[in-house]
Amino acid sequence: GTSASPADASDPYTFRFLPNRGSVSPHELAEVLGYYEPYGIKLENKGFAGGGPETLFALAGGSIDLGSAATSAVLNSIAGGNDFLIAYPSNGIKKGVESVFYVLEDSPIKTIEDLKGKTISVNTLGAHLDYTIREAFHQKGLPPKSAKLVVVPGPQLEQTLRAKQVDVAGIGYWQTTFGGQLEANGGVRPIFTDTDVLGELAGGFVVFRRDFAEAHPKAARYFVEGAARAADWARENPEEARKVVGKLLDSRGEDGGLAKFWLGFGLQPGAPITDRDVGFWVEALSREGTLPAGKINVSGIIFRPASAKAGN
Amino acid sequence: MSVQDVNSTVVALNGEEETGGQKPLQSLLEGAGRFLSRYGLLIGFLLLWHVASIQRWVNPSVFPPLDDIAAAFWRGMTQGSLLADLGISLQRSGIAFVAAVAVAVPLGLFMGQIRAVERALDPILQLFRQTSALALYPVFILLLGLGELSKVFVIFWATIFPLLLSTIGGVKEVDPKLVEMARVYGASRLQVFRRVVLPGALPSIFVGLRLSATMALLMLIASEMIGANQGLGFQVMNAQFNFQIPLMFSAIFLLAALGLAANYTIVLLQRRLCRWSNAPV
Amino acid sequence: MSVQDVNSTVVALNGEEETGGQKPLQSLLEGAGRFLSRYGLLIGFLLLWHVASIQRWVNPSVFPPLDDIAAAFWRGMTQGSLLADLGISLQRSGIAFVAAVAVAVPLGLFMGQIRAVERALDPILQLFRQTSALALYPVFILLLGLGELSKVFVIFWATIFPLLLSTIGGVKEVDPKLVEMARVYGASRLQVFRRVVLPGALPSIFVGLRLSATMALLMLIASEMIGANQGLGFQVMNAQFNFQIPLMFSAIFLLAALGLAANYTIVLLQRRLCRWSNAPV
Amino acid sequence: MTAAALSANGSSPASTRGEVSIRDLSKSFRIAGRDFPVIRNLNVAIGAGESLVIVGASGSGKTTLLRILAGLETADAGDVRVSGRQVSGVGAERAMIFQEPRLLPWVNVLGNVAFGLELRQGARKVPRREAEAQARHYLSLVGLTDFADAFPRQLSGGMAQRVGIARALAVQPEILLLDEPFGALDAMTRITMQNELTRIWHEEQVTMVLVTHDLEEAVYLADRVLVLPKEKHRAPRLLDIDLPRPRDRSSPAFTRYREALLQEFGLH
Amino acid sequence: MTAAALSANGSSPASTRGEVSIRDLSKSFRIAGRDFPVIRNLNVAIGAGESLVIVGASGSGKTTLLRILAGLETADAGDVRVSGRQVSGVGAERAMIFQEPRLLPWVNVLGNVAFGLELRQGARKVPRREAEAQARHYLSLVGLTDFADAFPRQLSGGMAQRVGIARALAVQPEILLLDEPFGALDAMTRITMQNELTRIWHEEQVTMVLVTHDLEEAVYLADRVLVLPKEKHRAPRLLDIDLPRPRDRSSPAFTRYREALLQEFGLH
Ligand SMILES: Nc1ncnc2c1ncn2[C@@H]1O[C@H](COP(=O)(O)OP(=O)(O)OP(=O)(O)O)[C@@H](O)[C@H]1O
Ligand SMILES: Nc1ncnc2c1ncn2[C@@H]1O[C@H](COP(=O)(O)OP(=O)(O)OP(=O)(O)O)[C@@H](O)[C@H]1O
Ligand SMILES: O=C([O-])O
Ligand SMILES: [Mg+2]
Ligand SMILES: [Mg+2]
Repeated sequence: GTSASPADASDPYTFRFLPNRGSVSPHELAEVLGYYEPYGIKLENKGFAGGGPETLFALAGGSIDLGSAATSAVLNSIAGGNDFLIAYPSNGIKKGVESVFYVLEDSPIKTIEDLKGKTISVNTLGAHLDYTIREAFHQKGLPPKSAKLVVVPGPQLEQTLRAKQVDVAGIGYWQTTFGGQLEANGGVRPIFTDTDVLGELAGGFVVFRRDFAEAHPKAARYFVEGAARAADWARENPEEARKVVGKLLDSRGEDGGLAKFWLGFGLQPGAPITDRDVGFWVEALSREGTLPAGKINVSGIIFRPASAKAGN
Repeated sequence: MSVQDVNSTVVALNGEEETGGQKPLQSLLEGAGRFLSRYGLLIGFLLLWHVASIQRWVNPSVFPPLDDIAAAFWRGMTQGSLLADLGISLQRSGIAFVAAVAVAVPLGLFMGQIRAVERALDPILQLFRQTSALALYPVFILLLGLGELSKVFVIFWATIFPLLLSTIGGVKEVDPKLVEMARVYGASRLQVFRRVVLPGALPSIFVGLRLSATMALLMLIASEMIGANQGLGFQVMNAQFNFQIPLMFSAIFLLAALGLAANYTIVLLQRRLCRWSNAPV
Repeated sequence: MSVQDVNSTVVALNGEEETGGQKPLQSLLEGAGRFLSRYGLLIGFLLLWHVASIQRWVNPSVFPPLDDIAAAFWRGMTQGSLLADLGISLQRSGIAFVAAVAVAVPLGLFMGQIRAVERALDPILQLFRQTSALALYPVFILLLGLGELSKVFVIFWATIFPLLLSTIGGVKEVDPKLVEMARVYGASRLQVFRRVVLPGALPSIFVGLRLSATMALLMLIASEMIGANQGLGFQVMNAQFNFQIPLMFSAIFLLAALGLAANYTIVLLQRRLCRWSNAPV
Repeated sequence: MTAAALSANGSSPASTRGEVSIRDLSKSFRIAGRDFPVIRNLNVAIGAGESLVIVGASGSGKTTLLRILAGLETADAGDVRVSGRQVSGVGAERAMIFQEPRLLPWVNVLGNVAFGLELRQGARKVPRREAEAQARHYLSLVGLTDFADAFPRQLSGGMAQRVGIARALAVQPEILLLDEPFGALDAMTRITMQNELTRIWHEEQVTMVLVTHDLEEAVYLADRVLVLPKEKHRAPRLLDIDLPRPRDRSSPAFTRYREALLQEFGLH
Repeated sequence: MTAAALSANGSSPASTRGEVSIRDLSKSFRIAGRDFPVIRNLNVAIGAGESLVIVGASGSGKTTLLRILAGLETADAGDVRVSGRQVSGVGAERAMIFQEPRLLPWVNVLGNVAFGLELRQGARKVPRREAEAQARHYLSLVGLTDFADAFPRQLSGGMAQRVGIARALAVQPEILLLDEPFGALDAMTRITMQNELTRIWHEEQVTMVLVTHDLEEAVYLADRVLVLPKEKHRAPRLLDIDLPRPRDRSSPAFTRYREALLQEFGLH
């Protein structure tokens, strides 16, 4: 098959990266599972990022070797002049691994139509949850700004919902630790999820600098392949995966107990990059005017391990 | 023309008298010199930025050229929400600043004058002062909710302390001989405050006002990180989160411009109020 | 016993003399009174917190009872990383603070004295001052990387301005008559600085030092939000993220304690250096 | 205006108002770890409307004594009463001219003169207009009409001192405490001011305690002169000046008093 | 110590050192929108080692003139030279005693007296020890040995003034500018200080410009007296004091000079 054998391991490399609090990435799992060992690939944790885009700044400055952010931020960063390559989707949504919009049990809100004029918390505007809500309204024939969105960081999601400071808490698929905690404490019910609205879609990407990928094609390839393998393994062995993720969180100084709420990466087998994963966002951002039409040549920004191999 | 030539010869000869024909150019040059001596560094900095970005000495996706920022600013003002953001942010900072002034100046005058009050209040105020508004989010949200109140309070919290400390410091630097004089002339505590302590502490209070006004604007970013969907601080973080760097810098520059305007206003006010002094402010 | 009784009668009679048997109790009471008048409010605040938490007047998951916090603190210190966090954070704040002092005080003395320098530097410094370190993360990360440098610089950036403004303000309040005197006695510019301007500006500089020391500690939270995996600021946000509220408050209180200690040290230093003044600091 | 104030003064209970009594007064200061006695066991009674002039070497405690009378300094021991009440702080019935001008730098000359008047509240409140008019009156008295709008930093030393004098006179106190009020004035201005002060003292029957280094001034102004010794083991001395007013500075009796004072100082 | 300084002075080029020349000097101030002329067309030449005393009414421009000589104020017009060089700022060869003491509040008395000496750098640098010894010498001269460790706020007005005098004398300048240096001193201390000043002036051959309101002091100290008029249309007048030294204050000639000065003021 396409996977390399340890014999090809001629490009040992230590990838510096910034993990995001409360979430793990396939490549972290791959390292724990020992997939990188034969190739001399290591990961070096440089500390937590405050959010995905910060990893992109650090990547641009050369402080780390891989960034990881929501698709919209990745595309904007490339449009802004960064020569980044999309390596693989770090997570995605599908049934069971999805963002959920919760209300309190006794809330009068039952359907998407009831959201009109209500306050919904999201992690940030202009990104995944924001678009999910717009799309939901669009499908019901409502204007895109029918509800009031406010930004609430993860740790305050439950508190603000229960204190009725917001009507609806939107909890991203990448924030399942908060969602799990919320459900475990009871008294809430879901209204809808992002897969109801968007179908299956990648959520964010791991990216390299192009010059790095060109300088270390093999290391980059083994990195991506190992991550894809780890994602497949996690999908096939969810119980074991939760245990490993728990340990991983513990080792990062986080609460490993929260791993029991972990749902998986939500990726397709082999963690492929589909046209829709990128295309959906190119269209959405162009419509908004934030991304000038034609600024992004989708095929030119995707790292292809196969071609890297061909380059050898 | 020939008359002017004669005039300018006269000027060249005695080197002091200035006559009609020469004046505009000369005063223009002088004005330009003054302007450059004041704003030269700033202009140089902006030029350096622009050139560094265009020449790719720095990463232009993080340091966009100034025209990109200007374009994003224009779009943000005309089509986007920057104008509304400006309005709401001004309101938040303004209310917080006014509240901070209303509390800190009287409290500071009081604490600076009356040792017992200072002794009693100092420990708890110091404790509060040492506590980051950012760290106390959960507490603020719990107690004050997600609305305007908590945002204004976060700003207020950070804004009050520089002013309070400066005011107390200013009061302690007031010449005790003047306070004695006022007391001998029968001034009540309040009159000593108003007529001696307050004017004497004014220069320090103004330093505090400038620090606090800046703080009120800087804290917009922290305060609008939660429960917000508009405001300049929100725009900065949101644009950063979505990697819309030109928009981010538009909002940052707008915030900085507000800060400069506030600073300038306070300095003007100080010049007016402290006209008796011949020290340049 | 009977001797003591006689003594205490004497005390009761003349009401002034104090004798052996009575003294310890009385001075104990006085000491307690002084202590309460100073720390009463603080103790009251903590008590209120504790009772409110136990009685569930407030949500105890956000305001945990103080013994929970103490327990988390103890665990953090003995088994957890709080001690190491303390060390690294002290180092970051310390370096930034020292750097800020080393830059701001000479620069402030300079700018306060020499009008041309102030005119030239003021606009760009004002612009920088108005720009939040939080907003400039991307820039700092790009230019300074993810290591200690960017963390220290973020703190430095926010720390320098209160000190700079206070120093400039202090210089301008120095009695111009004393400066004149020194000049008449042949003092060089540097000597006027050292012997007149610096001591005269000291009270204001100390206000700036206190503001800046606090700022250096407050900014730990912001600076350790990125690329950090230890430090007290990191612990605050990390514990908040992981719902470890008692641990979060442990770190917050530890930060506040550092701030109080820094403040106290600076006040002591000021008392030493300004012994000539009879104004209580 | 002054006439009205005079009659107000005149209708007060005569017995203690304006009287000053100092009994067994002692005061010392601690300087660089050593105790310096400044006043030791002083006893003086000053009658209402009397003029007591204090002379003494530099550092002999003249200013300290005035400050104790003003209520700005507390005695270590002894009893000080003004208008029958024990002194326990400042009081509006006493006004003081300090050894330095102590003008408010942020108020112009007129405002500085009006300062004491403008402070008055309640029943004693003086309307702004009237305060200003009165201030102008006293400003002209000290010869500074032209400088009403100047700020203190624009004044010469003697001009600043005169503003301080005008400020004190303007409040028309029961007891006027003056610490070297004419020290920075030239001979001519000084004589004018001495005459003005004598006139006001007489018209308003104010009790006056004045410190000076000018012995001629002491003899010219005093009912009695208090000589404070520099060596604290020597007792303070009181000298009655038994001369009719207006006094003639060149009269032999005047000169005799002056020489007697000089002798107190060990001169001549 | 003073002897060494004396010989150092003696070996300097005699022609211009210590000389002061004032030609066509004019100065006015703007106060509250009006121009006040203070000095108009003044011409004076002061010889090296001469003692010029300035008298004049309060506000007549005495301090302003001293400040121009010190280089603290710039003239509107005219030419001012000290030791042959045009004055364009302060210079270490001139020391000034200000009308107020201007002591550094954060330095003790000894430190204040040593201030000028400690400032010296380079070749003129005085070792710390020596500066302190010299300061102690001048402190004892003004009678304040006991107060070396006191801080300025602990001094009486006259004591502070004497510290200022000691500070100026300690630097042994070529030109000594004194603005009412003894104004706050009692008669006895004043006479002691006048004698000390005369001795130092004589020993160190310093040029002295002194402002006073005490006409006796003027006659006692001056080679010439400059009388500044208050009305600016009147010309300043110079009076030679042709008396041998040491001068006898009670001699008829002394009294005549004093009365001549009084007449200049319109008194007598
Ligand atoms: N800085 C200044 N700004 C404006 N006017 C000033 C300033 N200094 C002095 N004057 C004015 O100049 C005049 C002369 O002042 P100067 O101090 O020289 O007087 P003087 O002769 O020393 O008086 P005195 O004996 O009272 O000290 C005064 O009218 C004063 O108001
Ligand atoms: N606040 C103070 N702290 C310490 N010592 C003081 C203080 N005020 C005055 N003294 C001391 O008390 C003594 C008397 O001072 P005071 O000011 O009463 O003298 P004075 O008679 O007014 O002298 P002068 O004529 O010089 O003004 C001096 O030795 C002085 O050092
Ligand atoms: O913020 C998002 O990752 O969509
Ligand atoms: Mg005195
Ligand atoms: Mg003068």
